[in-house]
Amino acid sequence: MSNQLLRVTGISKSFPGVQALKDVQFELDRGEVLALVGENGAGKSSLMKILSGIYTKDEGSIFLDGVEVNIDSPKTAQALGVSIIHQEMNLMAHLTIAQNIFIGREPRDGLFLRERALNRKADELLKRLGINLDPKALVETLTVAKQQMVEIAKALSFDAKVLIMDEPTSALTDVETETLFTLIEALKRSGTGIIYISHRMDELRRITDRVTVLRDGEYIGTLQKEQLDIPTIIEMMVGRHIEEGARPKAREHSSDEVVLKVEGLNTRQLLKDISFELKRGEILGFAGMMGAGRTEVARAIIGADLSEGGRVHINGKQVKIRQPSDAVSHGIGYLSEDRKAYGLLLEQDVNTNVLLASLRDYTDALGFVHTMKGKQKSREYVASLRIKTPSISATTKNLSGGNQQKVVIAKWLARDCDILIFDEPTRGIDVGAKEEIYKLLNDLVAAGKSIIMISSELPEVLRLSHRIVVMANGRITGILDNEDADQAKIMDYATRMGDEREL
Amino acid sequence: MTAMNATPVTDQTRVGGGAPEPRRSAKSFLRTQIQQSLAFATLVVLLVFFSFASSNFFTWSNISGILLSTAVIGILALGTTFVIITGGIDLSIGTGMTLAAVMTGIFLVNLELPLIVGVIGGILTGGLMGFVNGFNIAILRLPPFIATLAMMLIAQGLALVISGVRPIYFSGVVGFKNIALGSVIPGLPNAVLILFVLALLAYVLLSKTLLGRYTFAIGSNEEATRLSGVDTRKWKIVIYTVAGLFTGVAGVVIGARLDSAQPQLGTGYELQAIAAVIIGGTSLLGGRGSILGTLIGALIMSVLINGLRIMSIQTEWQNVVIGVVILIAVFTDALRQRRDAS
Amino acid sequence: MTAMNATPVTDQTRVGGGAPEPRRSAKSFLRTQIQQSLAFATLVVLLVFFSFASSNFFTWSNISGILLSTAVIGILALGTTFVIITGGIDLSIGTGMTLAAVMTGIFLVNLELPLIVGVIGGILTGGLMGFVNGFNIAILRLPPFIATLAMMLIAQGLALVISGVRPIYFSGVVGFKNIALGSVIPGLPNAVLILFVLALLAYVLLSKTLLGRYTFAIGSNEEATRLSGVDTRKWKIVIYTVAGLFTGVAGVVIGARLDSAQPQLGTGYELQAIAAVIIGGTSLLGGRGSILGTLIGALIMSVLINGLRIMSIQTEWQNVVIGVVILIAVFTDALRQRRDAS
Amino acid sequence: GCSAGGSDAGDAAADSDKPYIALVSKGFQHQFWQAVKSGAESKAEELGVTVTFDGPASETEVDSQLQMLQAAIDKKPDAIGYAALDPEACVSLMDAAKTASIPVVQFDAGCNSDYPLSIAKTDSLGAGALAADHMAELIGGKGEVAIVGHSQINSTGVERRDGFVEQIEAEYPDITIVDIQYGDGDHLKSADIAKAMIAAHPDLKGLYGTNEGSAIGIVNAVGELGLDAGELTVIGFDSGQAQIDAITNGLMAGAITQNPIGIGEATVQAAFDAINGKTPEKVIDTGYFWFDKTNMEDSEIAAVLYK
Ligand SMILES: Nc1ncnc2c1ncn2[C@@H]1O[C@H](COP(=O)(O)OP(=O)(O)OP(=O)(O)O)[C@@H](O)[C@H]1O
Ligand SMILES: Nc1ncnc2c1ncn2[C@@H]1O[C@H](COP(=O)(O)OP(=O)(O)OP(=O)(O)O)[C@@H](O)[C@H]1O
Ligand SMILES: [Mg+2]
Ligand SMILES: [Mg+2]
Repeated sequence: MSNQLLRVTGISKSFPGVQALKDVQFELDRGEVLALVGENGAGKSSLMKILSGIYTKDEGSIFLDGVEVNIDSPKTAQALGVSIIHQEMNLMAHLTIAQNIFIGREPRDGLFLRERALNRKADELLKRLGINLDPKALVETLTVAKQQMVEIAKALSFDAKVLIMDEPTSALTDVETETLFTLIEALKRSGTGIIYISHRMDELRRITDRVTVLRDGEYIGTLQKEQLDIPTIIEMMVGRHIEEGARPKAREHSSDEVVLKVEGLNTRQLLKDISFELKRGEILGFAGMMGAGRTEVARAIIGADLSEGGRVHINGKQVKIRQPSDAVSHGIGYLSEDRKAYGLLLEQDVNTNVLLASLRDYTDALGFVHTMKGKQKSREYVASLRIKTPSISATTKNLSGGNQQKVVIAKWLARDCDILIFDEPTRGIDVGAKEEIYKLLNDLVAAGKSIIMISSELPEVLRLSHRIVVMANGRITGILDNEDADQAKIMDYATRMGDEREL
Repeated sequence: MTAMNATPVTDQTRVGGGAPEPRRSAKSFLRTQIQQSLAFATLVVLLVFFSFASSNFFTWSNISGILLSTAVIGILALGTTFVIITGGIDLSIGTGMTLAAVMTGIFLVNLELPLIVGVIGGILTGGLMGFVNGFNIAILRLPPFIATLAMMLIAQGLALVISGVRPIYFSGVVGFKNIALGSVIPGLPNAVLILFVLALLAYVLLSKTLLGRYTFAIGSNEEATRLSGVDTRKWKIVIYTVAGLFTGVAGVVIGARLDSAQPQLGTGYELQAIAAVIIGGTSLLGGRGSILGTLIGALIMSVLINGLRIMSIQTEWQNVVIGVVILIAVFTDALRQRRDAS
Repeated sequence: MTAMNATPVTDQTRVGGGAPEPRRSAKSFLRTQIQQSLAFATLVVLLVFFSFASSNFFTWSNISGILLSTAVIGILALGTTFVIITGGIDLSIGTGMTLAAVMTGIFLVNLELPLIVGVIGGILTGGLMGFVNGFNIAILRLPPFIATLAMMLIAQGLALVISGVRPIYFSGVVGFKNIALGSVIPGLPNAVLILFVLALLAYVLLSKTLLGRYTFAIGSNEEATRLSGVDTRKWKIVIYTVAGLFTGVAGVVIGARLDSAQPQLGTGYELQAIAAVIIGGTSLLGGRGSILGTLIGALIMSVLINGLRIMSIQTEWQNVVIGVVILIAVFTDALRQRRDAS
Repeated sequence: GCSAGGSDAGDAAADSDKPYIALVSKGFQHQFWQAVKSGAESKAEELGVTVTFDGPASETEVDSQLQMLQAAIDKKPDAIGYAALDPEACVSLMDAAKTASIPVVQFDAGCNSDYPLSIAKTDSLGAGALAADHMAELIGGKGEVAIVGHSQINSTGVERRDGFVEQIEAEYPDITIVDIQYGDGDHLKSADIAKAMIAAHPDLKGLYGTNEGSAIGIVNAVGELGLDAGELTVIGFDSGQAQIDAITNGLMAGAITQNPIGIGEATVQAAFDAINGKTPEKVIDTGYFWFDKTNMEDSEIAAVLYK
């Protein structure tokens, strides 16, 4: 029996107006991790959706264990032993974790469900995977990161021959990422073939055996483990060389003028006594573990959730923010970490999404919206952020994940707020584009805007922030200047549980 | 892994799927329970109020009258609960019930088939309509609202056509009337017994079987359910067929209660049944709901209507009061949800 | 689209901005158009069929009769289109219209106010009900179905109470009848003119103004819209109020048409209007819809009903045929969508 | 066309040699209207004319009835028979019929227009008063009674109620009417209303239902409560199998019936006369009758009952 598990040749797929894949090939061995990389919209997810029976291919062949197979539905894929962790969450919000994991495979006694057995199975699985979640918790009560862990658990529960992971770590912090990598090692040992998609280059060297690169739907090449070199991969991906920028110095742009001051913010659920200042021209990073409360701080500030007893000052004046529209009219914009649920109008076109927050700028006194100017603006953003879309009137749902994320960013750039809160802004964005976005953020602060950036990628936080707020368990445990910060120090503060706080 | 241990698993609502609800914290597991106790509280308040308002309200005869008047709407509401939890709707239950009653009449009176055959035939008529609804929705992908609206019109027309636009009287069919009005349990009309037995059946179906699981799954995120390898189209057909079977039973029960099949009846019953379901806490957005809630919702409606009649409130005022009470009942619930959210 | 496939897609054309607006942009724009032309095709098929089936169908008198009978349902449907695009529903339009008509009667007949004042009063009555609906839905967070169902009952009751349970006759009000039956444009009843003018207004509102943009945005993803800094609660109130104003106009028009306010009218109109909206391609899931579609949907309904009457199809069969035609009409549309998707 | 209900004309225009009369009724689903229809159809056969019979699903649908009337005018019949749901709303269409020179005869309820030639109807006020007289006689001239109405707004509902109420108030001071509620002629709703009334008024002596659905609702309520025949005096209106049965087994004391078949016949006859240039009688009173166990078999009564 050969070691080859999966071979894919000549795959093509087109959508109206887009050739997503063109004559793509790759091979996957048993016990191997194959990384699939490429820019946003290169066709990675489309290829995986073909393998898992969600899309049907236009052309090409798929060989599993040397036999050509016809994967025409998710069910067939499952039966053939192909399992997938989707890039976008695909869970049933009103069901429990256990019910989600074993949907379609419920333990039964004749007609009746064996709910206890189901929960036991799920509990065993989660324990085995080292994921600390209650199988009876409803999925709608979980944060994105935890939902992602549920997706992972679900995919792993299949004991699949081929396991596809489409950006599994984009919503995870380092610690959960480690958990995942341990799992991957174990799976490799048991002979599972894993296709791993990620825009986090440092992960590639850690876990992958080979890397296959796609660009614009075409196969570019494959690098063996020994050839793995990140700059080379990036060059293959984007077709040009990318410079990594330098870390900012603490007050490089920032003045001492405080534009946003938060004092004693609490929420009933989690936050305790949150106080910090944001200065003009500053990028203030927020670091912390999953669930530390960073998103919660942002939502409390903009009035998306109710807060108790806190004060918010903007440019020295205390303001009352009851709902997000108040925040925006005070010049604060918030980019949500969950683009699908809270960021996008998926069924609307790109133009509508880009202009959503700034429509009033194109509206005259009578309430008429003047579309020509707005469309021009959208086109500019599509160009400058390199959003890969057939046109600004393409339906947003049909864009690749990373390009959807860029659309959300464009929405807030178009609004031109003085204070921007970016929650995981580079989630799912490719390396090249990330650099461009970093540059853009720097340009923004250089122009006198102020930014709060919540990110689970420590390198990113360190790269960009002038100062870094570290949170743990609903409190701020430390605020560090960039020069004083490194990964170890941040982790130290991020794991403090008590009331200790250092400034 | 350490970090995950470090973070307490707290409740937080962040809907990951398509439904863009505001994120709410919820004592998630208790949620439905609480909701039901709130609806239940409304029911109790109504009962207490009417008992004080009229000494004739809280008599066994009147209470059993209320239960009897809940039976038909209640049975319809039970079936519709499934459909609504999937995120669908069924407008054809009112006239569908009528068509089932008419077909029962055809079987028993015109064709003189044995009682049991006629009854099953009537129930299956409902099932067949449900199946056609399910087919239209799942296979032809018609929006549930429009598919069942069309079925509502078709059933209404067919009931008239088949009956020859005249009532079919069951007076010659021995035992038929007892299906609704006899008392297997002394003092309790059979129609009420049927309602409770069906409620139990629906409860088991919804919370203990695959059908129920997929009902909730489809309502939560149909696409995700499909991608998980569940044949959602098949299950939707099954669910609408189940709803249709309940409609069929309602048809038999109303036929037995009136001892006749009245072909022009039925319009308006669907809105009453759907209102009962929603007052009981089932969400029209899908994914959320319970049988107990539906039962309480149906009781709220019939207690309210009966109480106003007992108090001899003028007919024209009754609707105003019912509307206001519905608003208050559902508002209390919304209020609780909002308080939770803070 | 074919053009795009034929050309190998290069970097420049794929990476958005620089590229000239490719042909595909036309696609999503054409999409609504096509949808409408499909509904339009159904309409044409019906017109041709009935013209052949009965020589009395395609006469100016009958066509203008059809248009007149479209007016009321059409006006209601226009307002509801906004609500449905937000993902909501309004069940109170039927009886709300009746209440508006009754209030117009009170103003004009009982209080003897000037014509214009009475008419505006009637329209504002509708607006007020819409406002209350919006408030209940946006601020008190009641589900639209239940909030407007309650309003439907309340309006129905109030119409009866306020009118004293009898029709109010406008015969003494000079000129009132002309609002519906006069002809500013010779040969065309004013009610039809009002329908067309309002359709134009609704079209402009929906596609050219902020209100329209937010209507679509709220229906696509309300929470994302809210987080984008749109005061969704305020806009939902505005949208329901707009729908209410249309209801008010419908009330005045039906009052003028019947030369009386009939306090018991109205139930059932809401389903007809909603059906027209959905046949016209607006989705009950929200985020998608058009005014032209609604207009065509309303015409399909009234042509169908009129045609069957002109052909002297027996009344009991008419509903069956209407149900089947609705199924076919919407199925054609679903079919197209499926073809699009693959 | 369609296969069911063979007596219908299909597309009337096809049958051009026969005169065509379009009847627009207040309804078609109730037994009463079906009886009118059958009277009309048998008369049509006798006279060699074609009739069609149209009516809205419920008697509140004034607007859609007008549309039916409009469609009837557009069909260019030789005559129209019309039963007005509202006396005012129809006026402009009467003008339209006049313009089109289509003679109009009316039945059951008229339009406030000079144009129609005649009307065949029942004196509903008188019928209600007759019901009151029998009620009073049956309960011994005193006690509480209540009414389950079928409509508080359309003319028959209002007149059958008012005739009853006025007669009681005028003639029977010892009888009180304790409650009036409306069940839309829905059997189930009427039954529940009747039960609530009986519960609310333990001393209730009699119940009067103003149409078939209301009356049968009351009968059902009495049956469900297990009251013995005659414990509560039930008076109905119209006929139909169920009321005939209820009277036979004593649950119902008796009922008022109109002569719907006669209304149908008289309407077609009047229209036929009008087509042939004869002026029909302005008002054709088709009468109403009290019937109970004692006189049900009489030929005069049996002729106007329908099943
Ligand atoms: N259903 C669809 N309809 C139309 N176009 C689609 C559809 N799905 C994908 N595409 C297009 O196919 C191309 C490839 O998308 P895909 O999602 O595979 O990219 P990706 O490599 O996964 O990108 P990312 O890194 O951003 O996730 C994109 O241009 C996208 O717009
Ligand atoms: N409204 C809420 N009700 C109840 N619990 C909440 C609420 N908001 C947040 N939480 C809980 O508070 C914790 C912090 O969540 P939050 O999303 O703010 O964290 P975070 O630091 O942004 O982490 P991440 O986004 O990576 O999960 C989570 O455990 C979450 O379950
Ligand atoms: Mg992707
Ligand atoms: Mg977060």
